[in-house]
Amino acid sequence: MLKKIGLEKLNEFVSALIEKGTLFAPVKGDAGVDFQEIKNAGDVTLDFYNTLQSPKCVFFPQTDDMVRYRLKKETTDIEEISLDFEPRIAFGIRPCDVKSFEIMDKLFTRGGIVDPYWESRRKNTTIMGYAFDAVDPADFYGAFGIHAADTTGSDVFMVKGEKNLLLKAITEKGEKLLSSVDTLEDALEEDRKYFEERLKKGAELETRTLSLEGVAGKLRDMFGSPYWEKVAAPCLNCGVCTFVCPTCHCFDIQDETLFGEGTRRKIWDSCMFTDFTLEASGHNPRTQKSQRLRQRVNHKFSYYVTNFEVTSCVGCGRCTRSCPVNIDILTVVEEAVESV
Amino acid sequence: MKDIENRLKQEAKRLLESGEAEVVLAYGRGYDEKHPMPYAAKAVSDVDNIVFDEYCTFNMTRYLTEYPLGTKIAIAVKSCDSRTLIVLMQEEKVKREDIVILGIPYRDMIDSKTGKAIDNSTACNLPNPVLYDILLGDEVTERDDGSPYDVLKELEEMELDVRWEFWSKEFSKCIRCYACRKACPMCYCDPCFIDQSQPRWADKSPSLESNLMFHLTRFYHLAGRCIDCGECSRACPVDIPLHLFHKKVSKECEEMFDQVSGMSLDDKQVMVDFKMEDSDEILL
Amino acid sequence: MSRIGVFVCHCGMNIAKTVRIDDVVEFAGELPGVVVAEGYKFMCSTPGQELIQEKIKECNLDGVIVAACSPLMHEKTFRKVAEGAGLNQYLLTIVNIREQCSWVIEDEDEATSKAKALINGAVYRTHLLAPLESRFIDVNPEAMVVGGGIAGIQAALELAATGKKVYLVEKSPTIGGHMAQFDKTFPTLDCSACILTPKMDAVLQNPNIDLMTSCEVTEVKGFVGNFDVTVKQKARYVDHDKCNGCLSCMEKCPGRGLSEFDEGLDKRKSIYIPFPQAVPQKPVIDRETCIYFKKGKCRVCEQVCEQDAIDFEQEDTYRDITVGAIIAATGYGLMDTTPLVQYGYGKYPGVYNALEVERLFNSTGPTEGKVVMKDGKEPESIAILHCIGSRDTNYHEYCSRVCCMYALKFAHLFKEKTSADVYQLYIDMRCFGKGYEEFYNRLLEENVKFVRGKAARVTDVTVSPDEEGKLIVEVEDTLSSQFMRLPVDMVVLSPAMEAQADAGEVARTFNIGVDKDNFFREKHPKLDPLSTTTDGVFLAGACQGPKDIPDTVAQAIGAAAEALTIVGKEQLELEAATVYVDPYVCCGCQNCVRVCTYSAPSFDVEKNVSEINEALCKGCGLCAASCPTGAIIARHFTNDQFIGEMEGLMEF
Amino acid sequence: MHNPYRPIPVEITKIVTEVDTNDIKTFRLSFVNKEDEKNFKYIPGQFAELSIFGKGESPIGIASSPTQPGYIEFTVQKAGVLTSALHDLEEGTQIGIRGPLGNSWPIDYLEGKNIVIVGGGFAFTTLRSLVNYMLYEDNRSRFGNITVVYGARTPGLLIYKNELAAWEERDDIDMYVTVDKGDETWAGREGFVPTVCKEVGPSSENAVTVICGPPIMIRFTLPVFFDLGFSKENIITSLEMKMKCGIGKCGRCNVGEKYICKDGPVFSLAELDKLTPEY
Amino acid sequence: MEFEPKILGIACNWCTYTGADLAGTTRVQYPHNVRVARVMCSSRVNPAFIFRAFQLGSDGVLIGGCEPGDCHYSTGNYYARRRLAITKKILEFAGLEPERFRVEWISASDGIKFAEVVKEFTEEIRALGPQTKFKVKKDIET
Repeated sequence: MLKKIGLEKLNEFVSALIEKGTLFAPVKGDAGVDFQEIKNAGDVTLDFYNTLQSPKCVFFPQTDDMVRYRLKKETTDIEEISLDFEPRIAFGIRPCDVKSFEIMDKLFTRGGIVDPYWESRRKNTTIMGYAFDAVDPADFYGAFGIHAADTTGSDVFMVKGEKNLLLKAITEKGEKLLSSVDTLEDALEEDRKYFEERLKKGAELETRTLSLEGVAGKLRDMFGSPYWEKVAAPCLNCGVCTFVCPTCHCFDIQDETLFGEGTRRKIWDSCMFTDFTLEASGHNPRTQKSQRLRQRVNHKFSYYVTNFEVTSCVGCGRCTRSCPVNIDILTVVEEAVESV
Repeated sequence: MKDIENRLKQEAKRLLESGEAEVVLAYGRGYDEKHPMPYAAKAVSDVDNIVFDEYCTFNMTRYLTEYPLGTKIAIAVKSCDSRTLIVLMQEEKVKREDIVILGIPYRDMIDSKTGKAIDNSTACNLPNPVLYDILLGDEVTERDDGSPYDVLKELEEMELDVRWEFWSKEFSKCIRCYACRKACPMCYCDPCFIDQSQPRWADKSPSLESNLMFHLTRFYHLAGRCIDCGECSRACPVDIPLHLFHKKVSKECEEMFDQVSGMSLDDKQVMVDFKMEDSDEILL
Repeated sequence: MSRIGVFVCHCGMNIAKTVRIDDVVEFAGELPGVVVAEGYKFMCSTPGQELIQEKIKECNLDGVIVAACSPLMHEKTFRKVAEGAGLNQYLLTIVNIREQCSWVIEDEDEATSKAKALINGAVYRTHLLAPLESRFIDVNPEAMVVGGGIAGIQAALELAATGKKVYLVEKSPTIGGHMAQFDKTFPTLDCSACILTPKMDAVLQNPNIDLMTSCEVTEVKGFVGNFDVTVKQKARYVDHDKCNGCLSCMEKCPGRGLSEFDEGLDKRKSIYIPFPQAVPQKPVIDRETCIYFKKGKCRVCEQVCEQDAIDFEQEDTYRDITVGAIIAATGYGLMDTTPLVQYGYGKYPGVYNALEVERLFNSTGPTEGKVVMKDGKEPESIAILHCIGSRDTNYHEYCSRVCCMYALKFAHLFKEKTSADVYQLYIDMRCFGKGYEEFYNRLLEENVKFVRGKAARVTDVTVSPDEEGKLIVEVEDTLSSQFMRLPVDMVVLSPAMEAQADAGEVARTFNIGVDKDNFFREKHPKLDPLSTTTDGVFLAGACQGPKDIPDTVAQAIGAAAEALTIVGKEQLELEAATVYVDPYVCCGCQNCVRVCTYSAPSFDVEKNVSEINEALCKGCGLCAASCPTGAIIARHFTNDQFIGEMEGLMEF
Repeated sequence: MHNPYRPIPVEITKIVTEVDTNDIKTFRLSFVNKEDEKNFKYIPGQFAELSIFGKGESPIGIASSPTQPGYIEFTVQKAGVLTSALHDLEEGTQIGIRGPLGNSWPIDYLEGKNIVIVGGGFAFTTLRSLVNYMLYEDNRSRFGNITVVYGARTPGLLIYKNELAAWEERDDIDMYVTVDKGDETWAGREGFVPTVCKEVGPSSENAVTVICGPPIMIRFTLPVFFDLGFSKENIITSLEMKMKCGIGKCGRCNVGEKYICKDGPVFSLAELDKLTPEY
Repeated sequence: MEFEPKILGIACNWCTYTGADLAGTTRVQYPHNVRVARVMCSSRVNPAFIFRAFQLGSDGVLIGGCEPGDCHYSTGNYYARRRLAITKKILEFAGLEPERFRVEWISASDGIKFAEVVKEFTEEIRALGPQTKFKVKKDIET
């Protein structure tokens, strides 16, 4: 099913989507474009190359409340946050980000215990992928076989033309969504042609790349290498890279209380922070920034591969672009592998 | 600029060869031309990797405190960076005799993220380093483009509530990645107060209030120490203009205590010092 | 602490009249962790105290809150109560619902709700309290007095009288100080030497006093109870162990130097005792003027000394002494009036300063007690100028306190010894001491001319024949608004008493503070005038500020008593609520080291962390607030406890 | 949907202060809902997250044995925020528990073998679980000889004193309880755990040793067992690591490919050798 | 209901707290709105305490210390003066009414001044209305 809507009617369409469920879409802010829950259709933008932060917040918000509690003298009143989330729509997701959801699924929903917060939101969400037609020097999604107009994993895939936004239902879920919105028109043959062309063009766009062959093993082998100290030297040990990353998933659980009332919440954490592995005894197995940088790289390019047979990176380039000192994870991995 | 790069390499080579320095903190190549990186040359063979261009904005003094006291370090500094050195020396985090200061008399730096020039609205932008052993070029003599506090005018003139709107919007954006504090050469505390659990000064989850607690306290900790290099704002992924707040605090310190941070090795940090004749009016 | 008892005092009707006790008790009983809440008429009474103790035991309390009067009133009482019931005294919190509530708020609702908020704050805080243990250190029973003037002499004698060993350290070759230079003392006019010399002798004779002349303290380490003091014994070139004080060396010595004791008005030998009654009666060689030292030849003294006591090879030696307490009695310096060119000191031979005049009056002085000028003539007219460099914002803002009185004394002595006209040029007469006003009144009748006005200038430029050969003192008499020119033969300046020139350095050695005039700073100007911010270091005499002899002596006795409170004990209890450093959290910024008045924190460069010498810590918490990471934990006032308390205070 | 983050309500039914320094207590917990008890099936060596709202959670090894129905026990040392709060609680208070979590002592592997248990100080808790499990009458025959070497710095720091005494009475277990330094009340053995292990000298023949204790004790004990001929496969220990979620999601206890909370905490030395050295 | 300000007072043990006691013993009446926490010295006050107090919902924060020169610990209040001054500037630049934060030197003998300051400050805060800018918005409204 291929539908279309005139760009001038985008607001109308977005309004219709808001009716269908909680809508997450790109919004332009001071520092760039980012995903937000949309209240006003007019906030949504499709004029962006990449978002600052990844759309992982749709399923895994930075702060995820689990239980609210009120401490009483003898007892504690507890109110669990319901897992029955409203249907959600993730709008304008880059193909590489779509891929990240699948990667994260492996951790959160496989291997025994399921994380219900991720799983429930994931089940309830319709993903509307969005094609791109340019490449940033920091990007390297090509290394993972993803391209700028890859429809894999999307429920609906969108291509923006000069006048229209074209929408193709990829899955049943997508079809259901598109057919329920009556502001859409059926696409014409020329639209279909344009759509296909764009997919093709997307596939032809070249990013930086890297052969993943043997990377996991090599990284594992060079665990003790002095390379890590060298490559981590400029690292500031801030957490930007992990926070903007679509596949970083480390979190903390905190009880935040005020005046006897509080919330137990999952909060994003970062393996780049000193206190991440600090134990109550004062012992810290990772005191050096080289150890922490190594952990981040290895977790993505080695350990994850061992456990889930997929690299936990989609080459979106966010960490590289956001890094205050321009550390580029691709270069780090490349040079690591070369150094073996 | 190429001259500076060449002289930087030349001096780095000389210092490493002679053993006057064990490390040269300068700039190196990044993943593309517009994105150089901080670089620590430790051997003569590393010197070739050194670059200098208008994107080498990093305040390399940030890395000084990572080396054990007594390490002989040569460091490339631009104007504000040299002021950082002075503060670090005042605070005895580095010793003057351990540092060879390679001053860079150049200031047309460009923020590679925004493509905008770094000027007195984003940094202190003195033309020349305040303290150096070797100046890699001629002193910059031209241009005097006003006070680094000029940029505050608009904020200062805002109605209180409007200013609150401004800052509350800015601080709401913070994702607590701590790039600001980690990029800051003065924020060498490890752990930071915000990481403490007893007490937990602010919730770990970002919110306007917890972010406010973090940032305001950090502004206070930097009072009289911030040297206006602007690294915090450049590091911030969500573009909070933290440097403006720092500038304001510096301005107030200057007005109240008549001292500009990082200008003289003889100064004491204003917040760990006092004068009996400080006026009570500063409290009004 | 999770088993908290809250005890609410009625204080008769003092609290109960506006704070609804039952309400408050009920409220407290509902708070988390509170297992018992009770009201009682007088918590501080014996039955009240017993009630608390019973409940502590019965309910196994691990925290107690007493809501009653100000903690400044009864905190100690209730701490004892807690301790008596086996609960650590620091697990007690006092809530002040009397001075803070019932006595200042009329409205019952308001007073009651504030009482509740305060109690809630205390409950939050008490949850986070930790037991603290008092610690003790052994005390060295010996004491040191630095400075051998009247203050030091008196303090040393007092301490020695209690049986304590005292080291009396004096930098010059004799004790006696300025007082030994004086002729008479006001207002009673008794002879200074007559009252001082016996004391000096008593020092020498006292077996408990180790007299160390020509000595200086160079370093003080350690802390109250155990100061490690390094004293430099300056080379005297005379072995005092061998010298028997025959002074034949002095007779034969061809060298001459200016007598310090006579304020340079006379000469002394190069091997000398400063004055005839000096203690000890053993000479020293003044290296500067000694002919042997200057020219390499002479050694006459060596030849005449039968005791073989002369030792030209002698060097400075150092001695380490441990004492429990130190009294600083380093005295004052007289302001150099040369820079005040308008008064012509140093320019006109007829201008004298006060100490020089003291020597003129003295029978052992350069003129053997005759008031004659440098030209040998007796002055016919004398002007005594008050407030030279004191009460003068250009020099010293403070009043030098003693000048009015000695000026009166001088006037009296001039009148007694000469027939000169004597003028007093004063701003205000400050005669506040016992018998002082009476002395002033007596002088008013001795035909002394009082001119209320500060002398503007002393000059020898004459304008009329009667001024010829005289010094002219220009002054405006502010009572008559008349400008006067007083032709006199002699001008006596009353320069300000100043802090010793090396006071700043000495203060640093002893780690005590100085005020803006460089006098040593007392701990509290009213309530702790003899202590300093360094525990165990006390002040006596003019090193703390201008002072006359009676005040100095009184202070010296007081300082001795203060010192005795330390060296009189075997052990000292240290402040329990001190700070400590969590080394895992310390970032090595050294802010604590920089701010502490008491030098309690020090920095360990190796470990890159600060450490606290808890014996020096007073628990003010300044460093804790200066610590950016929160590594400094102020016991009993931790960040955690304070933030908790704030949360409780603000909850309702 | 099952929510693994949801704490199950339990009540503290008994608190025993184990040591004379008062900072180690054993908490006996009973499930508030019988249903939960049925679902809480654990094996010695597993742990659970104890939860107090407002204070957070803390992973603690289970000290009781599944052969002791009706309750579960945790021995907790006062250290952080949660454990301090727990120490302040009284019998009758309700708290939460999440688990059982992690792998366990490899019961199947241990079956039919001689077992040497070596414990030091407070780290004896999950070993106690294992001992009680093996001593349980239906289970005892599944295992060979059981030797226990347990030591603490002082007599006052030995935990489970009554139980130790009861085990001493039995003839189907060899007990060697030791202290580094005794006091006037102490009539037992003195000496460090590694020394005692050497003295006891258990045969490595068909034997597995299970070791838990402070790092220093482990460091000196391992060579003793190597000398006795124990292979790395037959030396088993339990790791501690900063854990948060307990279910292998939050990334904190990640060591190489493994999550200590999910793939551990129990590892043989042979398995540890394969881990990246980051624990 | 009329707005009743909730004000946090922090008083140093030696001067201001004693001064407040004196206000009590002489029965000077003043508003109930200031809730005083005692510290040993005004220099113990970490500016982060002030930020936190406003987060906790204080409508105003009043700090009392010894007169300069009278500090029991000799120099504590000189440090406090600088720190609290900069704290106030930070609050103001962030957009909080600087009037909500006040530092006063109140000696132990100045019960009257304590009462006057509390009175004046309470009225000022009352006029400013509730402080909502820094106050933590709670998840559950009770």
